[in-house]
Amino acid sequence: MTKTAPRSRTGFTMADGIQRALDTALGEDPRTLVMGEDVGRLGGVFRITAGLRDKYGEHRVIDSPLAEAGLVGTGIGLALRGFRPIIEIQFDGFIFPALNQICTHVSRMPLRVKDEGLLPMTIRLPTGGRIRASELHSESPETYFAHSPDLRVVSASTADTAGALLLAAIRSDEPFVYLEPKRLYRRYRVEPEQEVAEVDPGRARLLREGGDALLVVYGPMVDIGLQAAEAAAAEGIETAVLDLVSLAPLDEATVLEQAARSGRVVVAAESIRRCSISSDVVTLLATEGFGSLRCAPRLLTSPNRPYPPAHEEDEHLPSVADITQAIKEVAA
Amino acid sequence: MTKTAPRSRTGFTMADGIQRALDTALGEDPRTLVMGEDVGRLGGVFRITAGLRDKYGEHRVIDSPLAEAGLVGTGIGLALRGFRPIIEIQFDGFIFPALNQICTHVSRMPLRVKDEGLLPMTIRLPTGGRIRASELHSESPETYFAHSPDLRVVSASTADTAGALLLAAIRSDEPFVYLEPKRLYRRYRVEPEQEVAEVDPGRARLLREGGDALLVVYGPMVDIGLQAAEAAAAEGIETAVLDLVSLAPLDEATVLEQAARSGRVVVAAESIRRCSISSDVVTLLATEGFGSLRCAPRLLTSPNRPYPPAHEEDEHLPSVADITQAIKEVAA
Amino acid sequence: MTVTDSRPLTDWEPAYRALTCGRAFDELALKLQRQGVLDSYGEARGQEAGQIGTTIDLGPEDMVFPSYRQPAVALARGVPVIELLRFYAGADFCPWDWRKHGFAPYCIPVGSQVAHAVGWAWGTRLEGSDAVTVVFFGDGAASQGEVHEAMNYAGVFGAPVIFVLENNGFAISLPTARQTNAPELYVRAAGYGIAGVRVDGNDLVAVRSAAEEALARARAGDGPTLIESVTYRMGGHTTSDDPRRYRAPEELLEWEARDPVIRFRAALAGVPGFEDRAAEIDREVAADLDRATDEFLSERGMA
Amino acid sequence: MTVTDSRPLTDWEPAYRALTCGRAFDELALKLQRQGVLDSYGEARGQEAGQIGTTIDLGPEDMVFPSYRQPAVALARGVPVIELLRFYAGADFCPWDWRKHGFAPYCIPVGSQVAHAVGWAWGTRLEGSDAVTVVFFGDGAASQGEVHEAMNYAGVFGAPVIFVLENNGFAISLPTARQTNAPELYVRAAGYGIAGVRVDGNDLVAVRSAAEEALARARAGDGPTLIESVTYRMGGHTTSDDPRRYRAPEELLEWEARDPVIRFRAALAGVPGFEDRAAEIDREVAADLDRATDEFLSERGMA
Ligand SMILES: Cc1ncc(C[n+]2csc(CCOP(=O)(O)OP(=O)(O)O)c2C)c(N)n1
Ligand SMILES: Cc1ncc(C[n+]2csc(CCOP(=O)(O)OP(=O)(O)O)c2C)c(N)n1
Ligand SMILES: [Mg+2]
Ligand SMILES: [Mg+2]
Repeated sequence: MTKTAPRSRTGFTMADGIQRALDTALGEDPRTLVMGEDVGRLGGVFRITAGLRDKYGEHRVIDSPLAEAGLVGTGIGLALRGFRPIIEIQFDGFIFPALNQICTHVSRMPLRVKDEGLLPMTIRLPTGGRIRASELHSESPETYFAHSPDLRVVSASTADTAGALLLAAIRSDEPFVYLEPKRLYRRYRVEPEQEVAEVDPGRARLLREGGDALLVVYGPMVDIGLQAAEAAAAEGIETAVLDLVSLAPLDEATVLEQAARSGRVVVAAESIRRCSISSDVVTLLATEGFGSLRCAPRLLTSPNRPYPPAHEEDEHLPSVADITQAIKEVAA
Repeated sequence: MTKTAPRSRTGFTMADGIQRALDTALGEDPRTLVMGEDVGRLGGVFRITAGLRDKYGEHRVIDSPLAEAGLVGTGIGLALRGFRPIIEIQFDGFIFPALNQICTHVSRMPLRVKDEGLLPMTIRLPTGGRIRASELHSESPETYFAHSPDLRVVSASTADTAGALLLAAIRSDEPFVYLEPKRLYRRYRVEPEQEVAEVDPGRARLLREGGDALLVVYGPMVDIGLQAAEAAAAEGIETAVLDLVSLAPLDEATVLEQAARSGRVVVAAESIRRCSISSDVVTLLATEGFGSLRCAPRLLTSPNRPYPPAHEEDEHLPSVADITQAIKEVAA
Repeated sequence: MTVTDSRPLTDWEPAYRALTCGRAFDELALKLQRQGVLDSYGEARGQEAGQIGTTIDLGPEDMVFPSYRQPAVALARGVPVIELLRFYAGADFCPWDWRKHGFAPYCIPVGSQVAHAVGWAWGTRLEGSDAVTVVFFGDGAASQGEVHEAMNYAGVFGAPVIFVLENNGFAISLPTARQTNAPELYVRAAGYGIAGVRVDGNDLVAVRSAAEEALARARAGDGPTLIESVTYRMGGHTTSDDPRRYRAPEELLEWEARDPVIRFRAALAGVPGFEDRAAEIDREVAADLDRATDEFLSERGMA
Repeated sequence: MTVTDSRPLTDWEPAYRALTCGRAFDELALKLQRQGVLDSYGEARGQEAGQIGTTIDLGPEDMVFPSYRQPAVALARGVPVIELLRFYAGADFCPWDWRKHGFAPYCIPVGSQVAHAVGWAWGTRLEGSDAVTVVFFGDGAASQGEVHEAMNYAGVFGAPVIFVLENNGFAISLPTARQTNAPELYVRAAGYGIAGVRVDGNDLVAVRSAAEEALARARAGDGPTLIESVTYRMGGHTTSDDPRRYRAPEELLEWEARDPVIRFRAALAGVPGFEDRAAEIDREVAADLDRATDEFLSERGMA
């Protein structure tokens, strides 16, 4: 694992990996389109699509008007017609205007017409906080997607796999929501030879072995979680760290299997607690893995309050110290 | 309890109770407004607001254009100004266009300006299925609200309390979402003297005692759950039935206390399973009530698929038989 | 306007058949719903001319995105009667082969289908096809933000789409005059830099000629058109509705005098041979519906 | 247009002060952001005349709903400099007393504030007050469905609201010409049956006279007005933006020649005593900002 390794000067970042995946997708299938606000000439506010318009033209890398429902809605029409739109929503907090299209159509139309491959579209969404952004730029809206049936929701977490995960989503004929923890876009670098060529978008990934406890995380909590596991290891507690990767559906078998090893589980996420992915992990353990639990699972999330101003975000989110403490408590 | 009692000819229904609560609210405070699509002249598609426009005038019982974001958005503006809008959304499946206003403003504006009483508004929403309706008329969208911080979400369930619960929501200065299980609007009648005068909108309600198991339900699952409890009783299993009433926040103390009695818990709801209120109930038990659980909690929901055509809805939803069976299993 | 000025009668047969078939289906569905065989039905009576006039000249490669009140168009596009019946019976959300018929699934959240049509049309343009896409929505749906967004997208990308705004006077109970303060809705086209026109939606000939212009514009790559088709919903919103609660009976009488089926028959009356051919078509349509009804009832175990 | 034709100079002092103060704040905020004291700042340079011209004649009982780029208006409405700075520093989502100043919290989801303004204005009308509400949004926000819905509501309910559409040429990187195919945005007013007007947003005098008409209309109970204020965002979208990636430097030069502050000074130049009074005001504004900056920096532990 290179997650917490010192930054390297060569190598590539998560942003690079995502950008390359988009390039590959545009290159391999002329029906693939990249659409979104400012994705063309500007290259997106995070510069993820930089250069793609010049390479593929403005009909394939499309600057959309500022209207998210129209963006997803026209994307649906294009997908029905056989195109494969990859839609960038500019920030997590601006997905809400598109929820009618996502919840009533993207999530239902395939079953409505009994055609699973009806909507080969991917919605990319920068998510998560700790970047001192203004209001509604640090959200974790995964629940809104996960609670919408038949949508597949995955989250990137590491530079070495982000590209392959995105390509798997793009190449799938099912609609995917692909979450990009924006804090991690350029935080870590991995060497080219470390890039993972293929990722199963339905499988959780064990990032660290450890027999004393299991920590379940995803997205922007992955590097934090690995740091907590190291901190716990420094105190002699070996913690396995599982990255969910797929938030909907959950890779239930892997979660249950890993939880059974120690029977001591901590789940941590940036999202608020209520109706969260993390709550579902606990529910899974309680209903299907009850017999293997050796103590109450611990759930660390942000409180059921709106994401606060930048000055207060560190207190709002579970920290490395919080998670380390929880690991120590379950392993005690 | 009169829930499963034979229908009476006198007495009043849940629809009557809700209507009377609206009448009371309009009568007692001139700042209260009723707004929504077709709520005026038509009296609403469920006739809940019938007669109110004639009584209070078209400036207080307002037919809105067909635009849910505009409806909630202008409601916010009116509430800021000091009015107390009660907004009817016509059906559960049509809340999605309003989610941007609800999630980014109703749920955040009070904290944004540090004024808890900023938005004294109530959103009424008919929910739930088993009525052979067309697509998107039988949804259980409570998660979308509950996952939006600082929104209070309650569900009516019985005719004797629906009115008082609504009045409590309307009279509160916090924004409330009030869910109305539409199948129950006119299904049961209670006698006038049974009407409950006051309901605490934050408290779960024990509808039935029983020492062998606890069944946790809300909204449209309440009458079904009571029937299941009776069926189990016929086989000698005494099941306590707890109506959550408040879906966000949960009345955690009562849930934990009731669960601890038998340590054997079934949770049932119409909503899909993923990121659901019911999943949160299980999480609560697993994290805070772990020691008192005597077996794995059972969770009955609809599967993580879109609500199906009318012909298939009975199979989609947990039935009385399913719940009875689960009760027997946990109590075994 | 009379028909024969510009076209031979044979050219009008498809429109006549479609109109007749739409009206007959409406009556059938209403009857079956009253008998309890269908869960619910949204009546289209009175709106058939606007619906057929805007779509009868489409080819198989063209596409229609309906709202939920265009059975006449479904049938004209080849959707079998029994499949439409299965929809209203609550058996299936989209019983028809939408690609084959070029008739998209019905769409329940009002206005949300408009962007799909724009995306589809934009796709045809990216492909270099000259296919045209027609999308239906109502005066009520026109208030939805998503309709605004979709029309603006169409303008920006020059999508070959025809927006058919069926202004039938009501959104359930709300009259158009309280849906918006704008006396005419086609003027919104100017706000998107697209063409717009208002037409008497109960006059099939007038509608068809407006549609021809829009079709030509779209096929030529000159962008979208908004057609406001002014008509009247003669029935209830659906069979669960009771329009007597919100509209005066005289208003209905007025519009019955403008019944689009009667007007189209009148327009054709002078055409030599019309009566005979029409009687034949009427018989064929009736027989077709009878057959489908029998099959449907037996499938439901009711025959 | 010159100012003195219709009004004595004293009448223009508030506008002059507001314009000067807005520009000075913009420069200050930009500097503080570059120093790392503010997280991010959305520049308003070039838009001040449209903003001040539409709001300077409001009274304390009137209300302004901003988007997120109207610091000049906030200051003119009495919001203390330090409170604005706290916002951009990420300390607080709404540091000011929005009711007291009649200046609503900044609103991040573009266009979503427009309905709030309509509801508020509708409320004032229900109360029988003659207060007027002004709401700001951009050419990009104008594409949002919620803006359409809100303007339509305002038309239906005759809400006394002035919609100020600041067409500053860009939504981040997207030029207005690709935001919509409509060459002028004020024409959308007709689609809602409300008044609409287009004005040179860099000419304070012209803006103010358009606003006066809209204000009179609203106070008289004659409904809303859409004012399209044509202007230019001279800075980046925010301090995180790099406009050189998407616009030609010549374009900026062109608009610098139309700088609204310079133009307003020029319009006042012939007024006797103007130079002296202006110099006084300039000094007062600068002193005020200096004081606030010191206080702010010491509160941040940086002074
Ligand atoms: C988003 C949404 N809100 C509410 C409804 C409920 N509803 C169904 S049809 C209708 C009226 C539609 O009026 P209009 O668009 O004029 O079409 P018409 O029914 O007259 O054909 C309403 C309010 C809905 N289907 N979708
Ligand atoms: C719903 C929504 N989508 C996207 C954004 C991100 N965003 C912030 S400002 C902006 C451009 C707004 O342009 P315009 O409305 O013209 O206002 P201006 O910034 O030019 O003042 C965008 C896309 C947002 N804030 N809200
Ligand atoms: Mg209508
Ligand atoms: Mg702009």
